Amino acid sequence: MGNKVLTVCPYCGSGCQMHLLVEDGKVVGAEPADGRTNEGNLCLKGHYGWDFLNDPQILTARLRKPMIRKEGVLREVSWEEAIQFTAEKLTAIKEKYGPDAIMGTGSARGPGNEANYVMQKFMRAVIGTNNIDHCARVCHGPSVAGLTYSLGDGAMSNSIPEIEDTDLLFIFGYNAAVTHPIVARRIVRAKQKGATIIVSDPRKTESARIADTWLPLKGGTNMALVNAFGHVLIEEDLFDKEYTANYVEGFEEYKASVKKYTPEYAESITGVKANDIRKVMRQYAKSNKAMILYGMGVCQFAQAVDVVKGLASLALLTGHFGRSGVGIGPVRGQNNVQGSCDMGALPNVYPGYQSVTDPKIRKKFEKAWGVTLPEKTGYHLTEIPHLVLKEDKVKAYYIFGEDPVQSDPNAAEVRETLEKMEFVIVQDIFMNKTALHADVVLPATSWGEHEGVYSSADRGFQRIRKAIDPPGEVKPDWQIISEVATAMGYPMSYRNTEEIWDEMRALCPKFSGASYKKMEEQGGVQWPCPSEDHPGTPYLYEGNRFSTLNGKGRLFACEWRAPLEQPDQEYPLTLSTVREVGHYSVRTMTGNCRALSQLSDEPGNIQISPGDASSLGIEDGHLVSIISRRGKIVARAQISDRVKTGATYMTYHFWIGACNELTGDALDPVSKTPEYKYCAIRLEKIPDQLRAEQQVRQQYESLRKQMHVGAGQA
Amino acid sequence: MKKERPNSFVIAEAGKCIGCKACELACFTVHNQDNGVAASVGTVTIPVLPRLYVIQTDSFTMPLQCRHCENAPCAGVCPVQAIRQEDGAILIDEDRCIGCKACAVACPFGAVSLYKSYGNGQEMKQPYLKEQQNGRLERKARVIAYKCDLCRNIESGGNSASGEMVSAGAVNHYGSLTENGGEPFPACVSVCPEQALTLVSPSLGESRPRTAAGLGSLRSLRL
Amino acid sequence: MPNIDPIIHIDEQLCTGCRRCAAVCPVDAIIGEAGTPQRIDEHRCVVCGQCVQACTAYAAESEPSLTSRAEKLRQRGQLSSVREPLFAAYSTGHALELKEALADPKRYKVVQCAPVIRVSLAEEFGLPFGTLTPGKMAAALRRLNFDRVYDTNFGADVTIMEEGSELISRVMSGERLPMFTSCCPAWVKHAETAAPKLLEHLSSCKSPMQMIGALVKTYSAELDGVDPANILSVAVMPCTCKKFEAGREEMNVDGHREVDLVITTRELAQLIKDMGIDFINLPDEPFDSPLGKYSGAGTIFGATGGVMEAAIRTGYELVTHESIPNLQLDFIRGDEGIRTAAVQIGDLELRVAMVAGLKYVSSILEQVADGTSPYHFIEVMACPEGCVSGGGQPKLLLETQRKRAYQARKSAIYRHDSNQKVRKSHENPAIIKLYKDFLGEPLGHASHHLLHTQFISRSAKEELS
Amino acid sequence: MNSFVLADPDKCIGCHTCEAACVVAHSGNDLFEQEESEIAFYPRLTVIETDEVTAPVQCRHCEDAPCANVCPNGSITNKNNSIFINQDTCIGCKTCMLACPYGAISMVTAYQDGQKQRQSGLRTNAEGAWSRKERIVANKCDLCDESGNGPECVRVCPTDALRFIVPGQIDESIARKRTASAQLLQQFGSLSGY
Repeated sequence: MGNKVLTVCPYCGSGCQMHLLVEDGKVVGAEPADGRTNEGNLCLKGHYGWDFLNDPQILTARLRKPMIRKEGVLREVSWEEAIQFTAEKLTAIKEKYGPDAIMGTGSARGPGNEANYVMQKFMRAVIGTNNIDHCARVCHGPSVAGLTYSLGDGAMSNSIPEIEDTDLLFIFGYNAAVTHPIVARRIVRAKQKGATIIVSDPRKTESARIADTWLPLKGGTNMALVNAFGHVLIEEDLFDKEYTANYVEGFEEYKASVKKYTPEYAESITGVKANDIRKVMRQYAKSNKAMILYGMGVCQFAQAVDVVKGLASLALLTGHFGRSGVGIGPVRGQNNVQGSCDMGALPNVYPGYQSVTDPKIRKKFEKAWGVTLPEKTGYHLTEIPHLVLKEDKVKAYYIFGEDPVQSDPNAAEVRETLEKMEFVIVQDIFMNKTALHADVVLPATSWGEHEGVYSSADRGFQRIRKAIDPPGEVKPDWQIISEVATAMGYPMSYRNTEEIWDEMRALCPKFSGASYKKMEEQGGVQWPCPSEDHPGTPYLYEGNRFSTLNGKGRLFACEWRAPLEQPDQEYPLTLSTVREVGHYSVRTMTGNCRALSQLSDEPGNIQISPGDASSLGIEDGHLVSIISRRGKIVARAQISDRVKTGATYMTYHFWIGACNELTGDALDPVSKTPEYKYCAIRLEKIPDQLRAEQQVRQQYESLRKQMHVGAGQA
Repeated sequence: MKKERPNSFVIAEAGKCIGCKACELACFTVHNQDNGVAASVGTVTIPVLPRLYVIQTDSFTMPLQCRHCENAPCAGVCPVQAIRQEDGAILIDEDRCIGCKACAVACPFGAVSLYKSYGNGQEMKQPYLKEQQNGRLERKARVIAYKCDLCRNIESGGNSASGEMVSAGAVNHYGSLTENGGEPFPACVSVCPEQALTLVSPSLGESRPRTAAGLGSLRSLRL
Repeated sequence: MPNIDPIIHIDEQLCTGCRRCAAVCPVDAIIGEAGTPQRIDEHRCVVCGQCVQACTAYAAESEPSLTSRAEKLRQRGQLSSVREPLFAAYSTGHALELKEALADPKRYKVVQCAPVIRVSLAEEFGLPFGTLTPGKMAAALRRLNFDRVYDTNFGADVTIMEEGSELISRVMSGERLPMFTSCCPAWVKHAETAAPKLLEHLSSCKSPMQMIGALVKTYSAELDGVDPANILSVAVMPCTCKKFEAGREEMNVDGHREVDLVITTRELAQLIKDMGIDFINLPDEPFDSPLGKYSGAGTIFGATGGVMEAAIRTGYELVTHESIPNLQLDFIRGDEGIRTAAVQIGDLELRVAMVAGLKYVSSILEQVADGTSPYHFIEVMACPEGCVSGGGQPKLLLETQRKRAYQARKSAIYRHDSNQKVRKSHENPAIIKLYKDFLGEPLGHASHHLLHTQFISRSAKEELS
Repeated sequence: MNSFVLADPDKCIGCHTCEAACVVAHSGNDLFEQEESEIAFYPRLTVIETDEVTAPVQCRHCEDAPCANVCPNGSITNKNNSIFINQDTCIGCKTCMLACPYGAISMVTAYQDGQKQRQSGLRTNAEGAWSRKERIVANKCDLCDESGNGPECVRVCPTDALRFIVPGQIDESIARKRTASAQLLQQFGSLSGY
C-alpha cells in the first residue's frame, strides 16, 4: 500500500513542507505538512503541482537518455559516450581559449544545494574559472549585492512566521498573493491581527487591496520615492538618533543626497501624493515593530541595487533591526535561489558568501580542493550575450537546470548567442527551448527523485527527500557533474548528498552547524548556524551588530535614474513582466501538471486597463498582437480594473506569449540584473479572432512536437 | 484553449413585453420569403405561422420559444433524425419530417407546433395520401413540425424583409457576439419595440458574468 | 356616402392592449388600460389611420373564440378574396361596395388617383420600395372597368392656382395671416376640433380630391356629355381620412356628391388581385384628358413640403413675373417635425413653416392664437412624412423597414417630378385651358362656387367629451 | 435551511486553489491519470476579481432556488440541505443558468467514467462530420455531497477565506447579534424624553 514521504515544495521560496503520497512507485497525491513556514497549508502549486513527475507530456516530454547532436539532430547515446564527449570538448576549449572561455550556471530550482556546490566546485576547481552564475542574476541579484553592502548579508534579515506579528508591514514592489501565497497568508493574518499595511505598487495587487495605504507609483520611479521617504524621516526628525549614532554610518552623506527629494518633488516624479509619503513614513517610524518586504518590483530595474540599499537605509534610520518582527525581507522567488546563492553559484563568492578575491579565503578553498583557484571575479550570466556576440570571449556554456531562452530578456539575442557558441551543454529534466540549441543534453533526476537540501527565502535549510525512482537512465545532477569532472582528470567520488553537504559545511562558517541530523530533529535550520550546538538564527543582527566589516549598517542614497526605454509614438505603452500564481518559472514543471495547465494555458495573458482596451477596440479574452523594438508575439487580452492606463503586464511563463521576446537588455550597473519591469510596446487588435485562435493552436502543436511530446513515452 | 460553446437561444423578459406580437409577425415574415411574403402585409397569401408564441395570462405576457436544449428531447424522440444540431442550433429538417408529433409531445416548453407546410404561397400536398374533403377523396396537405431556428439559413439583403436583421442592434447581456462568429440577431430580437428579447450566447464552463455589485455584497456578509 | 361610420375601428377580439397605436396617435384619441382592448374617442380622432399602420395584433389562425374570418371581412367592408392577415386596428373598406358599382353598366365610372399611389402600389405586389408605376396603375384601373381615369395631381395643380392666388392676396392685404393649407383632411378636422377660433386662417380651398370631384361632375361631365347624376366619382387615396372628407355634408356641387367612393391604396391592390389582373405584367397606359394632365408641382403634393414647394414655384412667378431661379427647393424638403424657411420673392421675404405630423402643430397654433406667429404661410400634414406615410398606404410587416420605405416612396415622387416636362402648375396647358374655357380666373366666381369651402367649428362637442 | 459556502474577500488572495480543488474533488484522483485532451476541467466556483473585491463565487443553495423554479422538468431539487441538479435528467435548456442571480451555474460536458457521454438521438455537425452529440448539462456547487468530508474548497484554502455554513449557524449568529445589540441598548438607560 502507499506511503507518505516528507519533503519541501519545489515551487517558490516559501519553503512549505509537504508529504508526497506514493503508491507502488508512483506519486498519486500531495498533502500539506506542518512546516515552520506553512503550518499545514499549501497553495495550488503545492497541492496539484506534482503530476509532472508522471510525465503526462502536456507541454514538453521528460528527458530519459543522454543526447548528442549529430548531423544537426539530437540523438540518444549512452552515458559513457555523453560524458566522454562532454569532457573532451570542454578540455579542448579550455586548452585552446583558456578557462575563462567557459561559462557555467547553477540551478535555483529542483537540484538542491549539494548539486550547486558540486557545480561551482567543478567550474572553479576543474575548469579553473569563476564564471559561474545563475538566475538569481535575473531576480534577487540586486538584493544580494545591495544588502551585502548595507547589512552584510544578502538575505531576509527576518523570518516568514514573524510577518504576522509585526505592527506595520511595508510592502514594496512585491505581489505576495501571486509569488508566495503562503507568505501572503501571513500578510492576511497580520492584517487580521490589526497590523497597518502599506503597499507601494503601480498595480492594485491583493495586498494593495487590503492595505491601509496604497501608494500607486509610476513604474520606474522607485529611487525617487525611497529617497523621499529618507527625506521625510530626517526633515521631520522621525529617525532614531541614538540608533543611527551607535549602529549606522554614512548619515551625513545620506542626508545630503536625499535633501532635494522633498515629498512634493517626489510626487512630481512618482505620482504619489506628497501627504501620503509623509503619512506612511510617520507611521513607519513611530510603530514599535515595522517590517519591509520587497520583491521583483524593486529588483528588476536598471536601478535596483541603489533602491535595495535605499530601503535598507530606511530600516537602519528607524532602528527596525535586531529584533523579531522587524527588518527587511527580500522574498526570494524560486524555491532554491537562496540556496544556490548560499552555495556560491555566483561569480564573486565561494559557498557561504566568502569573497573569491580575498586571498585568505582562496587559500582555504585551494587547500580543501587541492588546486589553485582563479583570483578574478567571473562573468555575470546576463553579460554572456554581449561577451559572445560583441567580444567573442566565451566559447562554451554549461547550462545546468535553467532555460535562458525562455527566462532571460531579449530571447532573440539569447538564441543567437547559443548558436554562436562552440559548445553548449544542457542538463535538465525536461526538453526545453534552450535544449534546442544544445550540443549535449544530460538528463537529470527531478525533485522527488533525489535527496538534498533547499534553502527557503528566510535562510531555512530544509531536507528534500527521494519519493520515487527516476524514469529511464537519468542520474542525479551532482553525480553527472562528478562524472564529467572525473573524466576531465579531477576525480569526484561522492557517495551521497550528505557527504557533499558535510564538505561544504566544513568550508562555510555561517553554515557549519547545520547538519542533516539537526535538520531532521528541528525540521530545518536557519543560517547563520556557526556550530553544532547552535539552533540557527530566525532573525539577523541580534544586538544590532551587522555583518559588515566594521559591524555597522551603511546608509546609502543616490540620484534617481529614469528607466532606459521610454514609451513614444510608435510604442505608446509600457510592459512589465510578472508571474502568475498557478505557474512556476519557465513552466516546464507546472506546464506539465494537468490541473495547473487547465487553469491557465498558452498563449498566456496580457493585462491591460479598461481605458486602453476600449480605445484600441480590444475585448476581454481576445487575442492581440504585442510588439516591441525586439519582437512580436500574440497573447490573450485580460482587461483589469486594477491596471493603470498606459501600463500592461505579462507573465513570463508562457511559450507562445513569451514576453521575453519583447523585453530589453538594459542592466543594473552593479548587479547586472535586467530591466524586466519596464519596456515600451505597442498593442494591435486582431480582427479575425477565429483564425488567430487556430494559429495559436497550431503553434502550440508544433511547439509540443519540438519538445518531443508523444515521441518516446515509457 | 478549447473554445466550444453551448447553443445560443432567444429568451424574453416578461417584465418588458407588451404583447404586441411584432416578434411573431417578424418571425413569420423572414421565414416565408419563399412564399412570396415581402415587405407589406398585402403580399401575405398564407396563414401567419410564427415559430414563437406570445403567451398572455392575467399575470404576465411574453413570447415563448425554443431554448435549443443541449440534449434536445425533441431530437431524442424523432424517429427519422429530422431534428439535428447544425452549427450550434437545433434545427428541424422540414423535408424529412413525417409529422409524427413526438417532438411536440417531448418538448417541455411547448416550443414545437405542427402546421400545414407551404411552398410558393401554396399548401404542399402529399404525393399519395388522400383524405375525404367535401365529399370526395383529395390529396391531403402535408403537416410538419415548426420551431425557432434562430433565423439560420435566411438570406438577407435587398428589399427582403430580413434585410435589416443582421444590422439591427439589440443588447446582448450574457454572451459576446463576436466570439461566436458574429451570429446575426434573430428577427424577433431586432424588431421588439421594448427590447424584451435577448439572444443569449453562453460559453462552455463559464457562467454568465457576475456584477461587481453582486460581489461587493460579499464584504458585508459576516456571521 | 354620409358620415355616420367613424371609419377607424379597433377589433376588441384581436386587440392585446399593447398600446403601440396610442404611441403613434397624434391626438391621444386611443383610450384603454394596457393589456386590455382599446377603444377610439371618435370626436378627437382625426381618422389619419396611423394606428392602422402600427398595429401588429393579428388574428392568429384557427382561434376558436374568434368570429370567422369571412364574417370579419364582411364587417370590415373587405372583399372575400382577401388573404392577408387581419389586424385589430383597421379602417372601414369600400372595395366591396365599389366592386358592385363597377359591375353596373348604366353608370359612368370616373376615378382619380392621389399623387403617392403610383409610388407605393407596387409594394403590394412584392416589388421593391419606391417602384414607380403610374402607367400600370392607369392600365389596371381601366381593366377594373372605369370609363375615365383621371389624376388628383391635376387637382393639385388647380389647388396651387387657387391657393397660390389666395396667399398672394392675403399677403398683400395682410389679412388673416398666417394662412394654413387645407388639403389634409385630418389636419382640417383637427383644426375644427382643437382650434375653431383659428379657422379663418385656413385657406378656403377644397382639397385636390374634392376639386377634381367637383370638376368631374361639372367640367368633364359637360365635355363628355354625361348627366352628373349618372356619374360614379371614385378616388383612390393613401389616406383613411379622405373617406371622411368625401362624406362631409358640404362637399357637393348642386346636390351631387363630389366624390362618391374613396378606397385606399391597399383596397385598390385587393381589387386588382380580386379581378385576377396580373398587375406586374400590365403595359404602361396614359391618364385621360383633360383631368389627367399634370405638372411636377402637382406630383410633389404627396410629400411633406410639397404643397409649399409647388405654391412657391407658382407664387414666385405670379408676383415677380420672372421665372424662379431654382426650381428644386431642397431647403423645404425633409421629414417629421417642424421646418421653417424664408424665401425672397421680389422685395417680399415670404416666411413659411411646414409641419409634418399633427402632434407638432400645437406650438404653431398657440403662436397664431396669441398673434406672435412670424409666418405668412404654413403647410400642415397630419402624417409623419406626408401622404407617403398615409394611413391607407401599404402596411409594413416589419417596423424596422418603415424609415426605408418612406424614404424610397418620397424619392420616387421627387424623381417623378424632375422627370416632368412641365414642373409648374400655372404652366400646365390643361390648367391654362381649364381657366380659359371654364373657370375664368383664380378666385373668380366659378372657382368660388366649385373649389372653395368653409369650415365648421366642432368645439361644442369638445366640451362634452 | 440549506448549507452553503461563503467567501471572505478580506482574506481571499485569489490563488485559485479552491477552483483546482473543486475539480479534483469531483473527478476522484483519475484527473491525474487522464490524457490532457480528455480532462473535464469545470470548477463549480469561480474566483472573481473586481477593483475592490477578490473572492470565489459559488451556489448559495437558496431556500427558494430560482434555478429550480424555472427548471422545465424538475431536474433541480432540494436534497439533504442543498440544491441538487440531477444531471442525468437535465436537458441542457440553460434556463437555470440565466435564472441564477449569482451566476453560479454553468453548462458543461457530461462525463461518465472518464468518457464524454454521447446522446442516442441528437446528431451534430460540430466536429465537422455528423456525429452523436455529447451531453451538455448544468453544473454547480454540490457541497462535495458525495465525498462525505465537506466542501474541498473550504478544506484547501490556505488563508481560511472560505467558510462552510450549516443551517444552525445563521440562527446562532442572529441570536448572538441580538443579545449583543440588546446589551448596547441597555446603556441608554431610560429613553424617556426622546
